[in-house]
Amino acid sequence: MDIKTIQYTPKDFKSDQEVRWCPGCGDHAVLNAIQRAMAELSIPKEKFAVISGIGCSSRFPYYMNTYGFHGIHGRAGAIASGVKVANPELCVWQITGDGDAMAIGGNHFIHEIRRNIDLNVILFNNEIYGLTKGQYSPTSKEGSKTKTSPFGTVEPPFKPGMLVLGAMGKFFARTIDNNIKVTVEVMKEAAKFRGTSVVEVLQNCVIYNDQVFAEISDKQHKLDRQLVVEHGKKMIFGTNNDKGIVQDGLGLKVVTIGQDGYTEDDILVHNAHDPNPYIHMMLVNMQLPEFPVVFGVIRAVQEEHTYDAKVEHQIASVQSKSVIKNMDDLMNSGDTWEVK
Amino acid sequence: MDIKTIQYTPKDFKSDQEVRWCPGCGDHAVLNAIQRAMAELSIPKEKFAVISGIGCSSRFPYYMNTYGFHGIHGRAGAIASGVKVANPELCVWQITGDGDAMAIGGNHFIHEIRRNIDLNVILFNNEIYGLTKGQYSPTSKEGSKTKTSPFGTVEPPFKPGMLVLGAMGKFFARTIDNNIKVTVEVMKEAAKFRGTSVVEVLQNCVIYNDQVFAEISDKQHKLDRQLVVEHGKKMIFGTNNDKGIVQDGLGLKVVTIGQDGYTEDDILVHNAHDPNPYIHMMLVNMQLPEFPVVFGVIRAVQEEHTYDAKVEHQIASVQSKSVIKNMDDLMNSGDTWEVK
Amino acid sequence: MTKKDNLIELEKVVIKFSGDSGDGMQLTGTLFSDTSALLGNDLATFPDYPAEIRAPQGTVGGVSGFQVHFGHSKVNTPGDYADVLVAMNPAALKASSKWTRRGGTIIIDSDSLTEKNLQKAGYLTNDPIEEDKLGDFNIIQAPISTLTRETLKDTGLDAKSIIRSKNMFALGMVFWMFDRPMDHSFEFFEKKFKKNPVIVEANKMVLKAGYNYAETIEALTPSFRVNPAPIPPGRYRTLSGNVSTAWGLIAAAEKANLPLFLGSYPITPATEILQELSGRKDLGVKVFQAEDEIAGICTAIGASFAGRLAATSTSGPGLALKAEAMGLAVITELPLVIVNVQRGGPSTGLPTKTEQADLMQALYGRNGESPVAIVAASSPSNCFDYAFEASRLALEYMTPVILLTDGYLANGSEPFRIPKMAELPTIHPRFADPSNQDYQPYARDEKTLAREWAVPGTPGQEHRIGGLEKMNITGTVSYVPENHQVMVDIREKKIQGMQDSIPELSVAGEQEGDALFIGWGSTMGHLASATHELLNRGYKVGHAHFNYINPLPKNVAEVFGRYKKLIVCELNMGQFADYLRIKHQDFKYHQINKVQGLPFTVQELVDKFEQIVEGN
Amino acid sequence: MTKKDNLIELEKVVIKFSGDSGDGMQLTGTLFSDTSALLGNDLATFPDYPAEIRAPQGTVGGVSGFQVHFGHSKVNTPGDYADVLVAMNPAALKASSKWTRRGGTIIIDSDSLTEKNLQKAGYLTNDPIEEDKLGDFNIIQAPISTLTRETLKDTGLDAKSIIRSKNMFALGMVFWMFDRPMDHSFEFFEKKFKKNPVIVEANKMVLKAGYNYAETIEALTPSFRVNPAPIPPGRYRTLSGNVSTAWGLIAAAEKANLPLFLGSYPITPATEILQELSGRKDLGVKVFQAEDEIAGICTAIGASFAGRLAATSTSGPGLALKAEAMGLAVITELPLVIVNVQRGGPSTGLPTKTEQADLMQALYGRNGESPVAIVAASSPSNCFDYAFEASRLALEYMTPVILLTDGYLANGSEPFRIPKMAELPTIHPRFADPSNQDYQPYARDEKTLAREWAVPGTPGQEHRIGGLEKMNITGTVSYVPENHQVMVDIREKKIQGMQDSIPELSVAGEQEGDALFIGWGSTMGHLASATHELLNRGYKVGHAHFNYINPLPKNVAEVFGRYKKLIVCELNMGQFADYLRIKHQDFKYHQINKVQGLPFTVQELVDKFEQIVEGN
Ligand SMILES: Cc1ncc(C[n+]2csc(CCOP(=O)(O)OP(=O)(O)O)c2C)c(N)n1
Ligand SMILES: Cc1ncc(C[n+]2csc(CCOP(=O)(O)OP(=O)(O)O)c2C)c(N)n1
Ligand code: SF4
Ligand code: SF4
Ligand SMILES: [Mg+2]
Ligand SMILES: [Mg+2]
Repeated sequence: MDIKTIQYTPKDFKSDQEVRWCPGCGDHAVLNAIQRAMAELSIPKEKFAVISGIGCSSRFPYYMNTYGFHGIHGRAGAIASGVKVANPELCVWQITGDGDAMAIGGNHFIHEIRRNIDLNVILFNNEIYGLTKGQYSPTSKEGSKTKTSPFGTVEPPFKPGMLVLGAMGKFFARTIDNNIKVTVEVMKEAAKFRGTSVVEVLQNCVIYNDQVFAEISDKQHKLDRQLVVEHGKKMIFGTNNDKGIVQDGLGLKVVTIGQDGYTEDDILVHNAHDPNPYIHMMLVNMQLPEFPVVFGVIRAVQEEHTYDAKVEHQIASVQSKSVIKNMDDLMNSGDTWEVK
Repeated sequence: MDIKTIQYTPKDFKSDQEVRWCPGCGDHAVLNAIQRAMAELSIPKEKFAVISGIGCSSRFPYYMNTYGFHGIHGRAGAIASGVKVANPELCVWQITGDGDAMAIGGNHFIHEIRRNIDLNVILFNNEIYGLTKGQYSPTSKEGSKTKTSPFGTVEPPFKPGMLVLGAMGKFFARTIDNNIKVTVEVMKEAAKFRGTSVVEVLQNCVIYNDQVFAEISDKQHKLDRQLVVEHGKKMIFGTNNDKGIVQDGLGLKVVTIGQDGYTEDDILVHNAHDPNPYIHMMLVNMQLPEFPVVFGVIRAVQEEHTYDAKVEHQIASVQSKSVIKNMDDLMNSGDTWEVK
Repeated sequence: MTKKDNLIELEKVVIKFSGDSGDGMQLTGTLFSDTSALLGNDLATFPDYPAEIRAPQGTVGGVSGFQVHFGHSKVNTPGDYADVLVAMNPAALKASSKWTRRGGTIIIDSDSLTEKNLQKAGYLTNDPIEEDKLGDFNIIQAPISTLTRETLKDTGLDAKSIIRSKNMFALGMVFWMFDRPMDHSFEFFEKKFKKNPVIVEANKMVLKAGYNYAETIEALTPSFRVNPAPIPPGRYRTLSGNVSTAWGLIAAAEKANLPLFLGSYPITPATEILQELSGRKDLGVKVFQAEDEIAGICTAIGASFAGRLAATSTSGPGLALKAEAMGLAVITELPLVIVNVQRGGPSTGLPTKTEQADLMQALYGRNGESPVAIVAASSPSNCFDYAFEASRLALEYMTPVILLTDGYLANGSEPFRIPKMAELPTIHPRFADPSNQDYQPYARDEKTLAREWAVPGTPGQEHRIGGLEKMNITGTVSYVPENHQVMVDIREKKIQGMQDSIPELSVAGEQEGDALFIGWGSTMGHLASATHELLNRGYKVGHAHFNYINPLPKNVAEVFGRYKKLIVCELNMGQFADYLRIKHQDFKYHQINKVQGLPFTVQELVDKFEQIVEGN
Repeated sequence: MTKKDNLIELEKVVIKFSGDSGDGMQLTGTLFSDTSALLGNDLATFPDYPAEIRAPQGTVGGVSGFQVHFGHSKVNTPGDYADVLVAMNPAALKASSKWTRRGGTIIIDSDSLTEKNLQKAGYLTNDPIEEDKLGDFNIIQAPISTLTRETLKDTGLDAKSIIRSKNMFALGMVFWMFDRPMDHSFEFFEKKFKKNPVIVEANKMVLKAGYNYAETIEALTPSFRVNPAPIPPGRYRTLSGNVSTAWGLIAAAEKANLPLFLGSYPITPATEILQELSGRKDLGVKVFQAEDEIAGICTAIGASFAGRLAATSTSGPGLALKAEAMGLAVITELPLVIVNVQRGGPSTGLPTKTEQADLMQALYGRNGESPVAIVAASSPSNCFDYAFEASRLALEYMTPVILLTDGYLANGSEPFRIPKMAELPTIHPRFADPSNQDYQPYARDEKTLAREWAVPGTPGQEHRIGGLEKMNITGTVSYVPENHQVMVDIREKKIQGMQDSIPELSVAGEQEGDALFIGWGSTMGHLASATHELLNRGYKVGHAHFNYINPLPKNVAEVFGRYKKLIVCELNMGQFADYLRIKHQDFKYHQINKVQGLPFTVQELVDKFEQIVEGN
């Protein structure tokens, strides 16, 4: 992708369409963060293509002053794959919801990840179907009472990060709508990563699932409940910056530096580049109250080539060897005969 | 499910239809093994429902003298889910191929696993589309030359076990077509497990992908290349029964007992019941030449209730409390008025 | 014959509540219509809301409306034009005044007429009345917001909660105008806000304040009483089309003595069927909220194989996704009810608007020769009947059946005469005799051609079915050319054979004459009203409405032959007309079509009818 | 007029090679037809194999056949009945003898006539000739297996490899009968078994042995020479319908100066299109083997949005799965070619058999009013032309176009006259001027109504499209009722407007008269032969064949009006006839239909024609 030095402001990425999400919806903040991230990426604006499915979150492309495609429900991943493979010069963003990506679109989601196409997949996880007015989704916690589960759901949810890693994912990050700083940061990292980068955004739906993430985002306890990881840095967090993650047998646990004999040296350094997914999974799975919830880039394993690049290479390599250069050549190759 | 003491022989499960797979196809052996397993399970024959999609392997139901449904491509999981939830008394087996389950049927596959419906999913993985005559599948190794990849594929494959665990799977086992003993054993374990049990069968397609698993099944090296795990037993293997799996930092490695100071005591005991998936994933991921390939029941974490059972419980609990017992009650409840 | 400008039947009244999405118009409208229903009025309602969850406040795009038509004689439609419009803000006025009867009454919250609001609504001046030329309307400018605030200033409620109840002020005014009692609303508040007695009290206060205000100002349109309609005696309740559909399915399951299974995925405007059935655990309904529409229908097919009454519900784009699996149900000859609540297309189209454009898809949207039975409901309450009927046909003929409704029926509601279950016909699924040890899956009933259904779990009837062509009777896989032809013919004959078990087509109005209005599905009310009007104008016109699409009733040609002109009216570009050209080619069909996401208006039907009939 | 029993045109010959799936009949047939094509014969072939990869050996279900019809005049079909049948075992005899012309020649491997084999094939006695009443056929019992073994006994090859080449013995015999040279086959062996000279030699030896044996025994049907057909001069090659389709797409991309993108998922009988294009990396073709059909079309839609010539290929059940996404392409007005290779339905149906029963699905299988253009190929080689034409219409009109072929065309092959690319028309996609800074996505070309295509990456033309209804010209989301009607009308008008850019319908045979044979797609050859025969019999018959389905050509009514009777022939239950009833209701249509997974036979067409025309 062309990286020129162009000066943009977030406003350059705003379309003239009025933003129609509910006041207070988490989507607003993510929109702003992505516009900021894009402005800071210095990629020519016309190279951005923003592809979505259907859902509240999937209205996203209309609010972006970029090339955009509001697709059909669940198919954002397939449409985005087509755009990117057809033209790898484009910087392709896929905007999708927990229903769009993990219910109806589950198959395209796991396959784009497996193929490792160079896409930025932003998954708005509000643990509910917003647009259709409040039915449970594949990420709704078991027992959730919603319009289609008046007595509570009886099915365990997916964890997006687990599914991504199970599908051989190379990049997974997590953020939360009201943490603009981390959101801007992971969006930029996702864009820079060559391969399918999945960013899960914990997003509050004020109308149908208000406060699902309240415990995590609670201002008072935020620092004790959120661990923002960074590659190469120790996994330390807490209001007093004194808590950290250490190895515990074949697993991990939280300790307090200075207690039980633990010193800063014991705290693990985050290695987002580890090709093995096991520790990344442990980070993905951490949950309150035993653990903090992990934000930031959890996994970023750069492969030499992405799917779309490999397609280009294979074509170039075949073409460099083939004597068939055009249709005339092809049609006249092999067994032919002349009728006079 | 009713477990009566009934005496069956494998022949009781054979239908009168001629088996039409290619001579030498791995499917034959699996058919026989499943018929044997079923005979040994002592479940009344009429309680078996065998549901498949489309593919060579999906012809399976026709050869079984049980209730059977040869569905449409990729939808075996959804049809089977419907059968089981509609009637939890049935013992439902889903027969599917790597294309059927992991290409077109990927979404139903991960969702049935997530829901943990009590199904036995037998995944015939021959790393190729057999029925359509030899195109690559989502499990074909990168670089595979097939009818649709004359220059080699450019996409990394799924590992079925990884996807199962990523989808929060509770049961995963692996076997290979020519190991009848292990196959019969894991089939029985899968049937007894309450929840979605996925059994990956490495299956040789003699016509379109012959010998893909030759290295693993090679008679001479078999014992050194296959580790058959059993819950509660040490993970020991090898021609001389002297190799084993030990912990190595946050990972695993192979050692030889009696070398480098390792004794039998160091060898890890397989814990299929560990709710954490990390070690199970390491086992799933082991591959030649560094590691043996792992067979047997790798993961079997029994939950208290399966999806289908929870549905029954919820209905029973609502019914026990509700005053509405039939449609007359419902229609006359709430605001109504009389017109004379 | 002269054309009349005013079609409003005076014994009926149309009221439209119109406001911002956040203004609670749906609730306001529902309270009004429920109250009217309890008084014994016949009625029809039409909620109309924006596609966005929260469209931008104060703009025309964000207006949410609820129209109710009630009266003491049969009410067929929610009405074309409102007699009374309640507009909570300038945007509502802008959006709805053109749908108000010239000379009608408009109540508007005068507090909302601020410069900013007027601008947002797209007014260019500060005088919306002048700008929209509403001079000859009866305009009532009431300071609704101020009065609401005033009413509640001592309750201790915060400003937001206070202003939220201004809709009740408006409702109070309308209650006074139409002499409605407030007790149903009071009961409703008590139930709904059980845990918050302050809110209960506040709502009551505001409702009464509005009522009282209306009485006080006197400037109102004369209050008049609408007498109870002469509808058949019985016990009634109000029901929306979607709930009515859901209930029809449960009723059918009860009469077939089978558990009901629904496999479905949410989609507007069909979601309420899924929601209603999800709540019916008390009646043992199993609902599987699937990962997508394909899984929705495939789980239902699995449940049908397992011996249950199985259904799946969706709207247009979802029906497209179910096409392949429907073919599987066709070839395996399994009973299955597919409910399609049509909405505006193509693609995502106009998801919250109504349309009848999925007819061809329902008839032909599958690979191969793949016939299914199709029925269509024509009013919110008869969704119950046709959901029941679809189930009966599916179970007795062993075949998938599509039930077509649409957004207009699904969201609309009307009084529903509660049937006694004992009076509904028993449904006889064609189960194999469980003791038959010589079971043949495709052994057929001579009359219905239904194959035999053996339920997994039955000893000795183990068998295999699937999507490959099957040998008739034995059900083994067959590539025999002649057998394929036989099976293709049987599948079609089975559907057409249902003609023996469905009612003949009947005609309302003149039984022969100048012209026949032909319609199907949700246009029934509008066509009935138009027919009524045309009869009044002296035309010899009949109205034939189709609820059975495939097969068509037996006597269609006989009926059509009695009229000089046939006029097919549909909310699409002529799909039913084209289907009639296929099935009854010998007749010439005129068409009245509209694809605007809206129902017909009676006026346009009457106008176009006159054009066609006077045309030559 | 008397009915003749024997319809075989003597200047043409039909040969059928029939054997077990493992017997290499497809290769044998291909070598024979390629050799004949190189000699300048016109020909048509029809491979016919079982659905199972390896159906049980020796049974009728496992028989694989390859029929070739060749001659020195135009060959339209692979022929109804074989003049010469090569049967490698009793099952092949059982399956194919009834499709052999009475009095024709049957070569059978006498070594295969063992009791066990006869039983497996379903013979009740040990005398198949007597049992199947083949007395008046010219039966040649040759010990083919023994002779093959004998020929190769000194090569050192193992028994299995030896017996595998017995098909070449049979081929050698047929080569002798029809005086074909062996050098093409020799070259083929040399290329194919390059790494194994022993096998090359062995195959040559066996082929020659068969040739020699035929010469020796003399008991053969007289060898006769088929002279080269008077087909238009030019350079030729043999091409199957699927490869021809793939090439048509690449040719269109070249003439539009765009890269070609295919998103597809394997499905019989369409897979070879995907396979052929996967191999065309030399021409820069990008192929995305998707996870399913939905991803197949959606990646193609993405590629189209990105400014490429995008296509997707499938068969019936896959088309059903693509329905929803096709609607998206319709409403976004993106160019897209959807190739549907029809097979026997419904559902999985008869996957390896041919049928024309997806026509209605192609026309109507989507939600809402969702018109697409449809073209249909009618011979293996003109699949190229119609793939090209589908691409042209898609790109110049900005719309999805469906190309219908079927299993019969897809697998069949015939000589293909190689066009010069320079002679093909240039395709002009409707790109927006990249310098236009006032780009409007739905600004339309006056004539074609095509909207403008702006390619992502172009500065200043950033825009958004999607599945919600769009305002005409500007392309913003619109719920305005009148705009919806406008857009519905435009989408339909755009398709119908293509009438101006497609050829008129032409008629072969009599230009007016008793009756017109009407067909579409792959039945062309059979209808042409039947017409020819009927003309010979003195009927005033014409043959109109449709390659353009939607829109229909302009002059249809004019053409139809010239005949007393119209007879629509299709391999379905009357879908095109029904479509004509919609589009041209004023005519009465007779029908000849067949749904048996098989093409028509000329004989049955002639018979049914006579019944209809003499009927009254
Ligand atoms: C084929 C199809 N099925 C169903 C729908 C209805 N539908 C639209 S969005 C949606 C789910 C939205 O949930 P999610 O993806 O989580 O997005 P959110 O609204 O929560 O941002 C559903 C079920 C549709 N538009 N199309
Ligand atoms: C909707 C649909 N798409 C595609 C096909 C064609 N098809 C049938 S089986 C198959 C793949 C088979 O592969 P797999 O599931 O691995 O089974 P195997 O034959 O290898 O046992 C495909 C692509 C189909 N029948 N239906
Ligand atoms: S419904 Fe929820 S997710 Fe949708 S816009 Fe409103 S707050 Fe956001
Ligand atoms: S093609 Fe392969 S998988 Fe299919 S039956 Fe033959 S050997 Fe088995
Ligand atoms: Mg959501
Ligand atoms: Mg496979």
